Amino acid sequence: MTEVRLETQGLSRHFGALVAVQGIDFKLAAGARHALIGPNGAGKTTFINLLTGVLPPTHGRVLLGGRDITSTAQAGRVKLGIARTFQINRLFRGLSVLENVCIAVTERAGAAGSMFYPAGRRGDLIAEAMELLRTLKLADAARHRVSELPYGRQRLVELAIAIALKPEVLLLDEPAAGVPSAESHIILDAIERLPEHIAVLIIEHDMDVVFRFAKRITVMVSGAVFAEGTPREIEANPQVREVYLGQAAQGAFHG
Amino acid sequence: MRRHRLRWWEALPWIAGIVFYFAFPDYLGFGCELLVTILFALSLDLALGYAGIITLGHAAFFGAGAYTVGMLASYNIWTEPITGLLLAALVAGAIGFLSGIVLLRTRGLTLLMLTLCIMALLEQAANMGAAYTGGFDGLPSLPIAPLFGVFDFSALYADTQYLFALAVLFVCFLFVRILVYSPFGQSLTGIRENVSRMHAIGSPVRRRLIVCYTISAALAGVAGGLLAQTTAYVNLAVLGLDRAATVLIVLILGGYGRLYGAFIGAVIYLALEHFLAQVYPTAWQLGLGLMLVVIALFARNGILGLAETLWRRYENRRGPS
Amino acid sequence: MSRRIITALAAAAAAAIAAGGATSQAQAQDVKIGLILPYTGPGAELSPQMDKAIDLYQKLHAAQIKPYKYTIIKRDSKAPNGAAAKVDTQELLTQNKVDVIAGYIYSPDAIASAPVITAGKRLAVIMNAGTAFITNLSPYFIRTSFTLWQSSYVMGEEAAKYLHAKTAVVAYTDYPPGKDALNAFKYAFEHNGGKVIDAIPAGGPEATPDFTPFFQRAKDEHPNVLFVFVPAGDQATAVVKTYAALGMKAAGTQLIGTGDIVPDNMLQGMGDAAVGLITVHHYNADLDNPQNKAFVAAWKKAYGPDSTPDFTSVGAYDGMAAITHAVHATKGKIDNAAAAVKSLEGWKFNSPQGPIEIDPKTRDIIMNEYLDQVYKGKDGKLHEKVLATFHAVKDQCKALAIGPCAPKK
Amino acid sequence: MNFATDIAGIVLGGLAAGTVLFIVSVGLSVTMGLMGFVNLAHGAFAMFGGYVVVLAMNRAHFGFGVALAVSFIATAALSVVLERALYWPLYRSGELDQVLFTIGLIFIFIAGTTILVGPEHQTLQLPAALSGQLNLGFVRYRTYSVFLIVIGVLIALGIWLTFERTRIGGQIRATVDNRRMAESLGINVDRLFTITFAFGSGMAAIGGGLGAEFLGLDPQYPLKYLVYFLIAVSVGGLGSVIGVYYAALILGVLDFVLTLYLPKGGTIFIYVLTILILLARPQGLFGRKEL
Amino acid sequence: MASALQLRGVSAGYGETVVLEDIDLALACGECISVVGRNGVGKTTLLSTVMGHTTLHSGEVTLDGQSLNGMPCFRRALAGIGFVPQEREIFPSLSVRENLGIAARPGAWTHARVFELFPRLAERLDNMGNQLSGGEQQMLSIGRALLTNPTILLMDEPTEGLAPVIVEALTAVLARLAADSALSIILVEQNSRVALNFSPRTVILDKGRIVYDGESAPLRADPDRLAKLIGIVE
Repeated sequence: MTEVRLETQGLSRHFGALVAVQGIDFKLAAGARHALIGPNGAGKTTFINLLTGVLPPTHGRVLLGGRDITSTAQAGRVKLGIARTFQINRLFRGLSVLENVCIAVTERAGAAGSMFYPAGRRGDLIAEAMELLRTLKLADAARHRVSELPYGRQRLVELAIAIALKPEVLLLDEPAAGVPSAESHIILDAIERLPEHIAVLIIEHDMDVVFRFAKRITVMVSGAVFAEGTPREIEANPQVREVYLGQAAQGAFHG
Repeated sequence: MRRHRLRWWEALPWIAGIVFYFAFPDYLGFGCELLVTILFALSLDLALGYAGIITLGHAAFFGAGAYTVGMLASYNIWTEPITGLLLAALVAGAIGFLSGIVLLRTRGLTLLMLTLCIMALLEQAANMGAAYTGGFDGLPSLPIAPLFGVFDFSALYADTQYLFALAVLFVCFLFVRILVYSPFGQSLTGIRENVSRMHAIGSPVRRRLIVCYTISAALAGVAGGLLAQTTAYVNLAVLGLDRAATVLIVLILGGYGRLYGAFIGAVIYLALEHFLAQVYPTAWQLGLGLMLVVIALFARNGILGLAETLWRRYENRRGPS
Repeated sequence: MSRRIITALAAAAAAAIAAGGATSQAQAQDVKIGLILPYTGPGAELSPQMDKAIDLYQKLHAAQIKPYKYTIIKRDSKAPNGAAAKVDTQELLTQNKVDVIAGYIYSPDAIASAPVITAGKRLAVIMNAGTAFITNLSPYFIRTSFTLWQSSYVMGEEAAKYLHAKTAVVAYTDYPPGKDALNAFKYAFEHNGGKVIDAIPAGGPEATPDFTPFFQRAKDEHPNVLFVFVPAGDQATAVVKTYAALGMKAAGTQLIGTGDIVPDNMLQGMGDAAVGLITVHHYNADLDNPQNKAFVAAWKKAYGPDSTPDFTSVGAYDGMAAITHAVHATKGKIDNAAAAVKSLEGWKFNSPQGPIEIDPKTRDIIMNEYLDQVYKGKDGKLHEKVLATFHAVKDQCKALAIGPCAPKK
Repeated sequence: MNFATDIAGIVLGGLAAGTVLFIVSVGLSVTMGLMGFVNLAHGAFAMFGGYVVVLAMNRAHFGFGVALAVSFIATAALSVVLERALYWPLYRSGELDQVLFTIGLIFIFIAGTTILVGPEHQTLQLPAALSGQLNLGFVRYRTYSVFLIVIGVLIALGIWLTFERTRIGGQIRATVDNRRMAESLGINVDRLFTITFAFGSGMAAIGGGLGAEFLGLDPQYPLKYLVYFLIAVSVGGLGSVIGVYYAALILGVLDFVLTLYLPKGGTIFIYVLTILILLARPQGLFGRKEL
Repeated sequence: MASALQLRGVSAGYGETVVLEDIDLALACGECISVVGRNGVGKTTLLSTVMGHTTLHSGEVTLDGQSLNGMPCFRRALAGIGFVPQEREIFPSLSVRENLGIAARPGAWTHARVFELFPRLAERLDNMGNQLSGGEQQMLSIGRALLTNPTILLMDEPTEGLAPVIVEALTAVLARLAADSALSIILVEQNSRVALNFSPRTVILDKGRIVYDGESAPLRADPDRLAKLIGIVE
C-alpha cells in the first residue's frame, strides 16, 4: 500500500443553492497517475479549486500528507507542494519563456522577495529554469516572448511553470485543451516524462490520454464521485459508459 | 534575463540633464519642475506600470512628503535637505503602507475611487489644519539649509536645486531600476501580467502589492519633498487632484511599465505645456489636448509604445531582405 | 474740475507738442513689464478684467507714459498652486530680463514667488492677491489691490454701528481670504458690541457648493445679519440667489458682505434677488467721482456697453499708475527695485476708487471703503449707492499685528 | 421653525442637489456599464449643454424650456459625431488609453470654450415663475429646488420606464448583463451604444443647464465636478439607473445633513461616505458587476 | 436540396487555441442534425464558430451561399441564426417577458406559439430571469431564440443538468421543432439517446474533428460502435 499524499474528507462546495461538489472522499497516492473524468458541469474544476485553496469548502477537509490544510491559503498550499495548471493558459504573455519559468523558480526558491540584485544574477535559478526547459524541449524558445509561440508550446510553458515549483502533487486541468491534434503529442510526451515521485491528478477529456497515462481513474458526475478504479475497471463499467453517452439517468444525482 | 545590463543609450538622459544645466541656466526653475515630475511619475510607474495598481490618488503621498519637508522647515525643526527627503519618504511610505492595507483588496474603478477619496481626505485634513499647514496660502519662504552646509539654494537661479534634484532623481532612478529588475520586481510584473497565475505559484500577492505600494508612496514622498525644497514653498495644491491627474497623464503619455516612460512623458508634456503657454497663454490647453487625443488614438501604451511598434515594424521589414 | 485732469491734459498737450516738434530728446525707453495672471484654470475668468484695465490705462495715459514705452510680457500662472507662477517669475526675471513684475491674482502665486522677487531685485506690483501678510515676504512687493481685512473690518464695525445688529452669523469660503474676512469681521463686530454666534465654512474656492444647507443653518439661528465672504464669481451669484430663495430677508436676517458678493460685472446677472444687499468695498462701478466716471465711460466705449469694470480692474489700473509713477520717479531706472519701491512709499493717486496711497511702512494700499447698497435704477438695471464713506482705511491685520501679519523680526 | 420643517428643508435641499447630480451622471453610469468605456469627458457634455442653454436664453432669447430642449438635441448630436469619429476606435483599448483620450478631450473643450465664448462665468436668469419661494403647505421652500425635485422625479421615472418598459431599454439591460448573448440574439450593440451615448450626453446637457443656476458655468466645469460624477456612478453601481438615482439622492441628502449640522468638516463627509460604502460594497450600492 | 449552412475546411478556436480542425459540414434547408461527442471535443466551439464567437483560423462558413466570414455576431443572428447557448444565459435582470421580447422579430414564431410550446412560460411572465428553475430557463432560452424567427437554430446541450421528467418533456418539444420544415436545427447533445432519436442524421466529433457524419439509425442499433466512435472505449 502506497502512502496517501493528498486526501479529502467529505469535501463539499455550495454556490448559493447550487451544490457544485458534494461530499467527496478522495485519496491521491504518492507518485500516483490519477485521472479525473466526467461530463460537463460535473464539478471537476471546482474540485481542483478546492484542493488548491482558490475556493474555501463549505464542508469537509483537505489533508496533505496527513496534515489538515483546509484553512491554509493558496500560496501556503503551493509552498507545501501542491501545484496546478489551468484549463486556459494563464501565462505572463509579455515576458519570455525563460522569464515565465524563472518567476516560478524564484518564487519557489524563496528569492522572489529580494529587491537589491538583478534577477539575472541568480545564475543558479536561471540554470535550473533552462534545465527544465530543456527537458520539456522548450530550450530553443527560451528567449521568445510567450505570446509569439504557437499555442501548443504555450501549453508546455504552462506545464513548465507548474513543474518548476517542484510539487509533490501536481494537478493538471486539461493540459492538452485547445492544442491542435498535430501538436498534442508534445504535451503528452511531457506528461509521461514527469518525475515519478510526483503525484499527478489530471482532468482530461481525451480518453486516449486518460487510458495511456492513468493508473487510476475517478469519474465525477454532478459533483459527486460516481466511480473509481483502474482504467480496465472503468472501461468495463457499463454505468460509466452510460454516463458518457448521457443515457444514465443523471437526474438521480440531483435527487 | 540580461535586461538589467546597462545599455549605452541609458546614459543619454543624464547627459541631457547635465547639458541642460549648462545650456539653459535661465530655465533651471522649469528644469526642477521637470525633474520633480519625472520622479513623481517614476514612483507612480512602480505602482501602476509594474504592479498594475491603478490609482488616481498618488498625490496623497507626494503631498505627504512635501508637507513633511515643508512643516519641518517652516517651524525650523529640520532644514537639512538630504535627511529631509528621507523623512519625507518615511512619512509618505507609512501613509502608503496603512492605506495599502485597506485599499489593495479592491481593483479597477473601486480602487481608483478609493485612492482618490483618500487623497481628498488628506487635502481636507490639511485645509482644516491650516493653522499648521498654511492651508491654501501655504508655508512661504521655507528655509532650506545649504546642501552639505555649503551650497545655497538660490531663489532666482535654481542652479543648486537643479543639480540636487538631478542627483536625487538619479539615485531614485537607480533604486527603481535595480528594483524592477530584481526578483521582487519580476514578481510585480508577474502580478500585472497574470495575477491568478501568481497566486497559483504560491506568491504572497497582497503582501507584494502592499510592499510595492509603500515603496512607490515613499518615492512619491521624496518627489514631494523635493518640490518643497526646490521651490521653498508648499501649499494645499500638492495634495490636489490636479497634480494626481497630471502625473497619471504624464505616465500614460510616455508609456507605463517602462523605466523611461516617466522621462519621455514628463519632458514632452511639460515642455509642450510650458512653451505653448508662453506663446498662447489663454488657450494652450487646446494644443495639449489635441496631442493627448492623437497619442491615445494612434499609440498603444503611449509614446514609448508607439516607438516600439514602429521599431518592430521597421525591423520586420528589414528582416526578410 | 479736478486738478489732476488739468495736469493730465497739460501733459498730453506738452507731449503732443514735443512729438510734433520732432525734437524728442528722450529716446523712447522700453520698460519691460512681466505680467503674471491665471489665463487658464479656475482663475481664468478674472484675468480678462485685469488685462482690459491694463490696456485701457495705457491707451488713456499714453501721454503720461511717454517718453517710456511699455512692453508687456504675459505669462499664465495656471492652477493657483504657486508653482507655475514661481517659474514664470524666475523666467521673466532671468530670461526676459523684465524691469518690473505685475499681476498675481491668487495669493499662493505671490507667496511662492516672493523669494524670487527678493533675489531678483525687481519691483513687483500685486494687483489682486489679497492675503494680508504677503507684503511682509519681500521688500519689493507693493500692493495696489486690497486685503480682506480692509473691507471686512469696516463691515464689522458698520454692522454694529450702522445696521445696529447684535448678532451675526458668518459664512465664508474655507480658504485664507475667507478666514481673513471672518477674523476681521469678527474682531471689529465684537469690539463694537456685537456677537458672532456661528461661523460656517462653506466649501472651498473652486467648486461652487450648494449654499442651501449653510444658509439654512444660519437661518435657523436667527441672526440679525448674515455676513458672507465668497470669491467673486459663480459663488457670488449662488449666494445671492440662495439667500433670496430661502426667504431669509422675510425671516429677519439681512445679508451683508464684502463687495465680492456683488461684483460689478455679475450684478446684472443676479436679478432682483440682489436688491437691498448691503456690502462694504473699496470700489463699485457706480462710484460718483470724476475719475471713475471717465474710467467707466472709457471702458464702455472700448469694450462695449455690457462690459463693466470691477474691483479687479481697478487694482490692475492703479497698479499701472504706480508703475508709471515709479518709472518717471526713477527716470526710467525702475529696474532699481529699492529706488522704485522708495519712490512709491507714500505715493498718492486719485484712482477711480477715490484717493489711494501706498503706506510707506507696509507698502500696502491705503484706500477708502464704501458702505454700499444695491438698488434698481430707472434704467431697469441694478446699481449701487454709497451709504457712507470711510476714508484712508489701512490694512487692520498689519495695523493690529495679528498672527503672520506682524512684521518679521 | 420646528424640527419637522427643519427635516423637510433638509430633505428638499438634499434632494434638489442630488437630482442635478443624478441627471448629469446617469448617462455616464449607463455608458460605462454598457461598454466599460471610462469617459472622464462626460462633464464636458454637461458643460457644452449648459452653455447652449445660457447662450440660447441670453443671446437668442429662447425660453428656459425651449433652451433645454435645444441643448439636449445639440449635445446629443455633437456626442454622436464624437462617438463615431473618436471614441469608437478606443473601445478595445485599455482603460488607461481611454483616460488619456478623455482628459485630452476635456482640455480641448476647456480651450475651445475659452476661445469661442470666453473664460467668464455665465449666469443663468431663471424665469420668474421659478424664482422665489413656494408654499408647500407644511413648509415654504425655494421654488427652483422643488421644481428640480419634480423634474428629477419625472426624468428618473422617464428613464426608468424607458429602461424597464421599452424594448430598447430591455436591450440595454440585457447587454449590460451579457453582451455576447445580446449580440447572439441580433442586437447591434454598437448602435445601441451610440444611441445610449447620445441620450446620456443629452441628459448631461440638461443637467448642465438645470444646474447652471447654482453650480455655475465656466470653462473649468468638466474638471470641477468630475469627482462628484464619478462618486455618484461608483457608489450607485455601474449600469444601474436606479443605483445612480439613489446614490445621488443619498449623497445629496447626507451631505446636506452633515454640512448643516457639522459645517466645520467641510466636504470631508462625502469622501468618508464614499470610502465606507465602497469598502463595504466594492461594486456599488446597486451594481452587479465588479467595477 | 440546397444547403442552408455550410462549413468548408473550418479550423477555429479561441484566440490562438485550436479546437476545431478541418471541419466540413453542410446542412440543408429544414434539415436537423445532432452533434454528439464527449465533452471537450469541440461541439460547443462548432456552434460558436457558426455564431461568430470564435477565431476562425481557416476555412469558410456560408449561409445560403453567402460567406459569414468576418461578419459580426449580431448580423449573423439577423441573417437567421438562432442561438440557445449551453448555460442558457438568461438575462438575470430582465423578466421572462423581456427576455422573450427584446430581440423578437416578426415571423412565423409568435409569443402565442411559444406559449403553446411552453405553457409554463406564460405563467411566469413577470418573474425575473434569475428566479427560474433550470428547466424553465431552458424553455425560456429556446423560446427567446425562436422569437427571433431564425431559419437555423443552434442548440447547445439543452438537456444538460435537467431532471429526467423535464428531459422527457423537452425531448417532445424538440421533436415538434424538428417537424417544422421551415427550421433547420443543429442540436449539440451529450445525451446520445436524446440526440439519436432527435434527427435522422448524426455527426460525431472527437478531438476537434468529425469522425462520423451519417444516419443515426445504425448507431442506435449498435451502442458499442457508438461508444467507440465517441471514444469512451478503445
